[in-house]
Amino acid sequence: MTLDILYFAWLRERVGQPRERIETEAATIRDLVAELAVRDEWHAAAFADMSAVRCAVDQQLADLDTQLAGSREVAFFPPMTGG
Amino acid sequence: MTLDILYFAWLRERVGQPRERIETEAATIRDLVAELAVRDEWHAAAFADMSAVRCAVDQQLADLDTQLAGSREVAFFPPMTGG
Amino acid sequence: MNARVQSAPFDLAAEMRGFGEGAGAVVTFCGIVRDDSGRMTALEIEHYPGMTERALNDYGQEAAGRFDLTDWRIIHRYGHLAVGEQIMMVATAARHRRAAFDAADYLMDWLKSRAPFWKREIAHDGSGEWVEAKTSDEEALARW
Amino acid sequence: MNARVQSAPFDLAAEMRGFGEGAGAVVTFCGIVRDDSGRMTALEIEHYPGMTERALNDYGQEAAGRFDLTDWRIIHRYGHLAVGEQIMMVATAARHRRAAFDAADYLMDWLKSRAPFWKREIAHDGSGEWVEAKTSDEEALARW
Repeated sequence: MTLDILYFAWLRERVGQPRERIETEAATIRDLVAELAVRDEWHAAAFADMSAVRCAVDQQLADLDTQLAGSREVAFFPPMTGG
Repeated sequence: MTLDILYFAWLRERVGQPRERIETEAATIRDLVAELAVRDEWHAAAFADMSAVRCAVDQQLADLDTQLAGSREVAFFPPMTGG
Repeated sequence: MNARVQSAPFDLAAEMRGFGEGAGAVVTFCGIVRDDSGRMTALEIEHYPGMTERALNDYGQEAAGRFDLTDWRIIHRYGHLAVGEQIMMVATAARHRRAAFDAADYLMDWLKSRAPFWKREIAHDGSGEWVEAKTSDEEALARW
Repeated sequence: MNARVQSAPFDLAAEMRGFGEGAGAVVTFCGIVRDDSGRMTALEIEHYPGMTERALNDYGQEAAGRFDLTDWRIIHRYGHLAVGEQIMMVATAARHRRAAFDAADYLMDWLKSRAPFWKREIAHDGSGEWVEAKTSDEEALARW
């Protein structure tokens, strides 16, 4: 499947780009992170500490076990600091 | 001593006047209430249930044991309903 | 940093202009005459001239110290207020959100039970009935 | 009954005009950029276009149901905001005071930890540092 991957805040800075389009067969976010983390050193740095990473699937907050089937957009970002 | 006695809300209605000036030797609010309550049937009705009466001495909230020495104004009223 | 007691309407929007500059958090509360029973057309609010404004200023200053407020304002009306009219407002400014929220909440609890106002509900036929103080308001005050 | 995400300033006073008509209680919260460290000149706020406005609307509607609100509004800014500028506001209207207070407090807890915004503090020398999420904000959310 084709997925748009979005990065925000310091994850965007570590990866070095705000978004990328990838082909993947990952079943869950956890699988997807495992794939992305080994792409290069920048991705590795972004995903080094998953306790500091939050994610959304198709613009809804999700967790590592969320299934990706049928999804189009996955975003990774630090804990939010709104308000 | 000379005291101005003020009444508000339904206490004012029961007594039939918003204020009166009296001469008294009452030491506390409790003594003063005992004096006022026997003045006439209107005062008696106003002070019939002291659990529903609040008071202030010289515009500061007070209670039945508050001393009156040196005071000039005592107000009686129902529990407040501000806000 | 002041309290006002007045019969005239106030403009919440105008009161908020410039309020709390330099703070991190501003909270406002505004109370509006509401007809819960379906029989009411207005409130008549009696107060204790002389005592009221001073009591509100005392409560405001107390809250300012307790919650480290950078600014506060209390306005409370009296007289004849039709359903839909604004009765009163409280505004608090502080460095942090929690303090601004708590101070506004605290001031409202004080005003409900310790500010010398008495409300009478005026019905469609012109008759009036004094509003009784609520036990829940007294309990709310005991939280602090 | 709506949420807006914008870079432009908003006018709290103008937003409050006509808000909450028919309610008994209106609460507003306004957050302002504050320099706690003495080194900061501005915040830069990044957000997730597409997700942000929908998330805020979802939280607002959830709060409206939970607290029986008669009206609510959320405005949150993004981009470069100098110290002293307003960041965001929440307004809630309900029949009763407790519901209006609680709903505003609840929405703030959601916005702090669940709205897709990320803040960077810009120092006098132009350097920037991401603001870390606070454990206390996460704990505040667990109250509800």
